[in-house]
Amino acid sequence: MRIKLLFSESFRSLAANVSTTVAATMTVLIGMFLLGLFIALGSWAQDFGETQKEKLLVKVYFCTEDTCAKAATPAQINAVRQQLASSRLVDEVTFVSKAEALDRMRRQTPQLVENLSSNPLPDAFEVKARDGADVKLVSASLRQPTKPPGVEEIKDGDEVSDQVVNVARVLTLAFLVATIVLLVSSALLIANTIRLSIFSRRREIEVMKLVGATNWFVRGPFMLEGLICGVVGSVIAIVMLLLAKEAALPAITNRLSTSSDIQAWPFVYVSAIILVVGITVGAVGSGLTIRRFLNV
Amino acid sequence: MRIKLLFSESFRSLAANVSTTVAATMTVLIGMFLLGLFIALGSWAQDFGETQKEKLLVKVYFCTEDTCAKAATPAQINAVRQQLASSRLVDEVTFVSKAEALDRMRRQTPQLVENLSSNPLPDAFEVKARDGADVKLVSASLRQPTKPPGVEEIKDGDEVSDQVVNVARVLTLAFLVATIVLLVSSALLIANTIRLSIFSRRREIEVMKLVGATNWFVRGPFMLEGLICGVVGSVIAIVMLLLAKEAALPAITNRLSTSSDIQAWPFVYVSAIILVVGITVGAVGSGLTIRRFLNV
Amino acid sequence: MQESDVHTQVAPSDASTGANGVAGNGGDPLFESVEQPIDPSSGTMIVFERVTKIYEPNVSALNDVSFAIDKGEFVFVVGASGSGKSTMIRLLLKELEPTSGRVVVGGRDLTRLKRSRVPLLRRNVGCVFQDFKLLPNRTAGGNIAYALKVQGESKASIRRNVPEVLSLVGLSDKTGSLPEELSGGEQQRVSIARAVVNHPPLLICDEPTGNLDPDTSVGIMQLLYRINRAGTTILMVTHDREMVDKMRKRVIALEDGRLARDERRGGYTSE
Amino acid sequence: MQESDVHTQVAPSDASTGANGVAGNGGDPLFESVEQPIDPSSGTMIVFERVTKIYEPNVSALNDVSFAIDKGEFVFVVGASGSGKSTMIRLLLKELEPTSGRVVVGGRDLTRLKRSRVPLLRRNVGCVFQDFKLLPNRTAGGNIAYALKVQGESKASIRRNVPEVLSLVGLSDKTGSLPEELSGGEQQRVSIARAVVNHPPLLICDEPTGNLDPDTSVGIMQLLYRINRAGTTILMVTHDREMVDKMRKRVIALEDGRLARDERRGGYTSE
Ligand SMILES: Nc1ncnc2c1ncn2[C@@H]1O[C@H](COP(=O)(O)OP(=O)(O)OP(=O)(O)O)[C@@H](O)[C@H]1O
Ligand SMILES: Nc1ncnc2c1ncn2[C@@H]1O[C@H](COP(=O)(O)OP(=O)(O)OP(=O)(O)O)[C@@H](O)[C@H]1O
Ligand SMILES: [Mg+2]
Ligand SMILES: [Mg+2]
Repeated sequence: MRIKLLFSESFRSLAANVSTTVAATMTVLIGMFLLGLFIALGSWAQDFGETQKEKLLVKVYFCTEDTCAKAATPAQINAVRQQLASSRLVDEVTFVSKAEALDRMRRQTPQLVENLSSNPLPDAFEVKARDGADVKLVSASLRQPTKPPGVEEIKDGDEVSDQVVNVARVLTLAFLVATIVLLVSSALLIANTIRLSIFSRRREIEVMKLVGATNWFVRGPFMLEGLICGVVGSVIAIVMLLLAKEAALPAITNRLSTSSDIQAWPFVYVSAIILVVGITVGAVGSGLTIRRFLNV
Repeated sequence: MRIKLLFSESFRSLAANVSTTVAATMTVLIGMFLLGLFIALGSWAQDFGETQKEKLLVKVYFCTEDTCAKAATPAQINAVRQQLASSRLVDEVTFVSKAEALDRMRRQTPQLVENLSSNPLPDAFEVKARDGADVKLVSASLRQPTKPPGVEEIKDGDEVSDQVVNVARVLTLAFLVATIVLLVSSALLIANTIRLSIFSRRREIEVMKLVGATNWFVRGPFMLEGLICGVVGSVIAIVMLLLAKEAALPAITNRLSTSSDIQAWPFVYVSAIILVVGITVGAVGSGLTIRRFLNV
Repeated sequence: MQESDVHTQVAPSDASTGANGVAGNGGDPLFESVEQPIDPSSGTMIVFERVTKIYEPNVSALNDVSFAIDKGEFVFVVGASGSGKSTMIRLLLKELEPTSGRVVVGGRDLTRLKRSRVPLLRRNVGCVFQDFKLLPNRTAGGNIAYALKVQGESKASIRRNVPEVLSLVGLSDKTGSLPEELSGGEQQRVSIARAVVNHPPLLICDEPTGNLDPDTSVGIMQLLYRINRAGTTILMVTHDREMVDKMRKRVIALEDGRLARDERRGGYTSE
Repeated sequence: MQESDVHTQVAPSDASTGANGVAGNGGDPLFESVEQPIDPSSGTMIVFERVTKIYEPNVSALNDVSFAIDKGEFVFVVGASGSGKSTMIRLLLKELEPTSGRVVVGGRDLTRLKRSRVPLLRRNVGCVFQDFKLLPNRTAGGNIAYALKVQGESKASIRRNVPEVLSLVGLSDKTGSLPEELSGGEQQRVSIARAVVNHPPLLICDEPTGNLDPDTSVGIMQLLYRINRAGTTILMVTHDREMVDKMRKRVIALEDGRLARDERRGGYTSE
């Protein structure tokens, strides 16, 4: 079946079946809008959780040439590591070298890193307390009686209770589940609608077969139709999400004054997911459904 | 149209149109499942927010005969009120009398209150700090130099940052919006499916009209069909939610060890909402759709 | 095998009127059996008064057609393919509105008939449609039962009437078959059975024998003839030259939407 | 008005064969125009070999039917309503499988024809269906064009052939009408036009004139006759006694699913 014919047949059929076309497109639209909303919220919740967890960490920054007279020696660093490792209160110690720190920074705020001639960042330990409530004790034990040699600064974790971290964790989980449920639901709903709309045209398919159309000649336009519905529905959903984002996000971020560092996934990712899911379900849904009616 | 005939016609038609019946029921099922999920999550989030806000409150409990030698006098209570009201740090002071406190308790944990012969609860003030971070200062200022006379105990708010309260607030809002979006979406999706399924039977409706069926004779069975789909879909959704609840909730509550006092809406409420929405959209959706095809 | 049924049941001449449900009650009893939108006092059943029907945008299906049909008449409508015969029927059922002119059925002006009274009209006008218009999800018996249900017939009466009328058209053994499990002619006969089952005072048939072999056609024609003799007005569109020429009933001929001929005892073609 | 078209175009006798696309090319050119699942070397077009068709659970539609039809023959199939004629056609298109027995079309055993070859078979067998089977969302022209598109006909050829064949059946002015905007007879003629447009070597017609007035019927019959003379095998189910008796072609009669009669130059009823 030639491409041009395929397209002209599909559009002809879309126009001739406005009612079912609109229904299918609307289903894709709603499904994808919900899906997008929850991917965005879910990724935001996940990032919120990460940020909260981050806050529980005690950070030990070592001296550099810039900050103290001279940089911390490997021996000094090792001594601190041993002190921490021996503590009952400490769960985990991670060493973050200058280079790694710069890498992280480059990822988060590339524009800041661009203009640096050398790496001004210090080596550091990230110390995780065994219990969120002990964060203060961990940093205090390090400071007492004095800061160990070579350590420039010890930064406490914020005063964030375990509970908040747990809430964040549950939140992430909940949104993950919700997103998966929605993904499956949208797919089912769209497939369902397509099934219905093809079902209402089964006599037509029967006739096509009887005048000698091959399976692909019948199926092609239906799949393309499904694909077009999928694309159109997804694109409208993306536009609506974008509008919602522009309208709602400032309001929310204002309320969450301190958490502007919490990021949802970039909108392009979300859009891409929506588009791929919409298109796949549209085209594959049509393709599979119609198989059932092709055995005339 | 007699009731018995109405029912027999509806079931006949449901059986004869298995394909569209299943599709419509499944759409109701999915829509209502999502809706129920989000009502539950939303009400949970709202309660979480309330609890967090609650924690910001400093509570001043006055003496009773049981706790101190003698109960606090109205004058003593008034003195504390004035001290609080004059503080720059305080936003709002609410008096909770013994009686009110008992009322609250009765609502929250009726089984505890049942067996009480007298009211053991003290009068109290709930003090809201102007800034979440100042909670400690407020309570400290009350304790210094000593507890005011007549005050038995001053309970600090937990160490909960403003941010958490804000998060909770946004969360509540987000779930509210999500629930409304879902409510509208489900209604649209279900109506859409019913539209399609009736659309595929428009020839049938035309014929019914041509052999002399009145509008209601045609519409009745369709509406009952929609209603039945609505009920069946909703009930299955409720069962699935119940299963999800039984399976998932223990796991979540374990993680959130301290927050077992946070409650979602009672399941019966959620079920009722689901059922009402499902039935309404099912029956009304059919009824409205079919009007379009009745003007033969 | 069902053919023989038709013949044994329908053939036994017109003397047996009264022996079965359809042509049963003699005189003009068909009027009493249903609620009355059709005026029984008037002697005229159908009036077409300068009726013009133009399908938008520009297909003129009927053009200034006027005629009147008395109660109890048997009228053939003939005309070439596309000359407007089915359009005429759709006007009689108020499925369409005339572009201009007046259509009166049983004394009621259809153009002024309230929407809510249309079902009543249709229950009083039995119609055999050219494309049968059977409900695809109901069996032959179910289709006929539906026509009875819509006018509130009791279960008992349905259970009695349906098999009776099905055997009249020779389909006793097809009661439980869905339309798609029936042959073309069998579907047509179910449509006929449905039209006559509730004894309407006016029966309209749009080529009721187009899918029937000559023998079955004759059987059906005899059935219709008996029903007519029992008082039912019959308007029948047909292409069957032989039948029209033999019956010598009134013939209305359409040509390109115009009334070309209206003869008391006419043939298929004008002589 | 379209009637006159038919007559002026179809009536001018059989001498004019070659003047138009359908009956055009003389000899047996229809075979060359399409891909070939039908074996041209064999002299036999259709073979029914002890074919029995039982619709589940227990309707015996065809019962041990055997016959053979040579290429180029014109065969009438007659029989009462429900005698199995349409079932026979559905077997020929492999829309159904026989319960037992063998159906051969153009040298191919249909029971063993691969599923993927079925479309090729159907493109080589033009069929006028009893219930027309037009695509409801396509215009008259679009329906005919679809039959050409499925076999990869070029746009140019479609644009040439569709108006030509529509004018052959007298529907030049209905090209843009949807099936529901056509009268019964007009739909039937569109179905005929679709069946003949791609010059199939075998043409099957299930009551092609059931909804047509006698004059238009004669026009269509002349068209079919011309097509047959140009080499196309034609199998035609009909209830038109007059036509069968006049044409004196081969007649196959079915009775309750059994082959009752197979006469070389037969009439509608056995003599
Ligand atoms: N819905 C419609 N829209 C436009 N034109 C229509 C419509 N229905 C019918 N027509 C046209 O009106 C004319 C008369 O149609 P009608 O069905 O009344 O013919 P008829 O006499 O019943 O013919 P037949 O014997 O073929 O059934 C035809 O030319 C037809 O194409
Ligand atoms: N799908 C089916 N299921 C069951 N029985 C069927 C089915 N299709 C046809 N029949 C039965 O098979 C018999 C033959 O049907 P067929 O359509 O072949 O008859 P026909 O000769 O074409 O009759 P007509 O002249 O009325 O069109 C009929 O009795 C019919 O009821
Ligand atoms: Mg007609
Ligand atoms: Mg048939």
